Amino acid sequence: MNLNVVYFAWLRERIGEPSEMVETNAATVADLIKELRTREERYDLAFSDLDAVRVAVDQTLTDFDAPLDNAREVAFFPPMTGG
Amino acid sequence: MNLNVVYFAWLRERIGEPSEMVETNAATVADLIKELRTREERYDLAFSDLDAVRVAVDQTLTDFDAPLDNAREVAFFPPMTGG
Amino acid sequence: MAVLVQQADFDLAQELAQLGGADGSAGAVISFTGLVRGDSDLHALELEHYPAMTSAALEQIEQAARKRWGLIDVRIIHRFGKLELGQQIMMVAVSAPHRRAAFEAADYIMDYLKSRAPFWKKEHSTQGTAWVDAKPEDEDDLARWT
Amino acid sequence: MAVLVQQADFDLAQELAQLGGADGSAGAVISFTGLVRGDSDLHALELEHYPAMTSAALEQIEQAARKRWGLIDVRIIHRFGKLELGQQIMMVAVSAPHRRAAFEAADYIMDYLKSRAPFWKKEHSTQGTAWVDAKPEDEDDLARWT
Repeated sequence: MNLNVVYFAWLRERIGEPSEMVETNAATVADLIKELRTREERYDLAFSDLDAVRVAVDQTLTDFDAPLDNAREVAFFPPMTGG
Repeated sequence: MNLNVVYFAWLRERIGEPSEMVETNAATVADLIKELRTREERYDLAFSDLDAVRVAVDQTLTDFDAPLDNAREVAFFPPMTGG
Repeated sequence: MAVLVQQADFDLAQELAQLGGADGSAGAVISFTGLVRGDSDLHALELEHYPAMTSAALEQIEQAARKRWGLIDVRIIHRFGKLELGQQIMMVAVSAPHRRAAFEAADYIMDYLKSRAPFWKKEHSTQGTAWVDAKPEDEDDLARWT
Repeated sequence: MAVLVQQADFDLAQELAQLGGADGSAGAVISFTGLVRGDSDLHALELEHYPAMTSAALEQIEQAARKRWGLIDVRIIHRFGKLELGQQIMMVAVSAPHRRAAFEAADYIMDYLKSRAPFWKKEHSTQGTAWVDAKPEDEDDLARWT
């Protein structure tokens, strides 16, 4: 499956890209993170503290257990600071 | 002592005057109310339910036990409904 | 800082423009406006007040809130007289460094205006006129702050 | 009802003028404005957001508040981009029949905007730049509404 993976705030800065297409067979968000961390050190570093990472699948906030079937976009970001 | 006694809202309407000078020796607000009630039926009626009456002495909210020495103005009114 | 008691209408935008804190000291500004709301047959609200006492009562409420929450600025305007459906009755505007202080202070000021500012409301409706009764909850609201 | 996500500034007075409820249905109108506050050396705030998600997230918060408190109208504007000291970051305006509903709804919307709207703030100061961390209290604030 081809996923659009997007990053915001310091995750974007650490990974060095605002978004990228990822070819993956990951079943869940957690699997996808595992896969990304094996890629390069900048990914490993960005995802080293998962307590500080939030995820949205297809623009809906969810958790790391969320399945990725039919997903088109996965976004990673720190806790939001709106308002 | 000469007191300016003022009335607001339905107390003003029942008594029929917005204010009046009262010559009295009442020691407390409660004494003053007792005195007023003996005057005429409209006073007796206006003060028949003291739970519904509030008092300010010299523009400061107080209670019926408040002394009147050196007081210049006593105001009677229902619970306030500002805002 | 300003407390105004007046018959005339006010311009909320103008009041907010005059509120202190726009220099970077305030992170939060809240305004509350009370309007004449039309239940059933109501067409106007008449506000009576105690002129000799009103401003001092409002200032006391304002000072207490300012001190308790470290507010940057407060503006209160309360009208009296006969007001038609939809018209502005009063406004409170506060500026504070942080959001929570601004919310609590505005809420506090409204609770105290309700039960400790010497105003009385009379409803004019097709049924005639009737004084608005204070609600038992109004006193409970005050107890939230003690 | 309106939710706007924009880089441009907004005019609070104009937004309030467009808020529904001035026909006598609203008894209470509240506005909250968030401003860039200058702690020590801060001179600007940069807001990043998730364009594909932001409007939907704000609308969800708005709908939930509208339903829960029976609001008459809600307007939310949230800016992004680089904002200087003292500038407006966002606003929420609500109108409701009664005061308590207006206060609670505005408070609720702010709590949710804080932790559930996809914005991230970066402080620009004389010390350089730093992402603003979410506070543990922000999640506690949300728990107030469940």
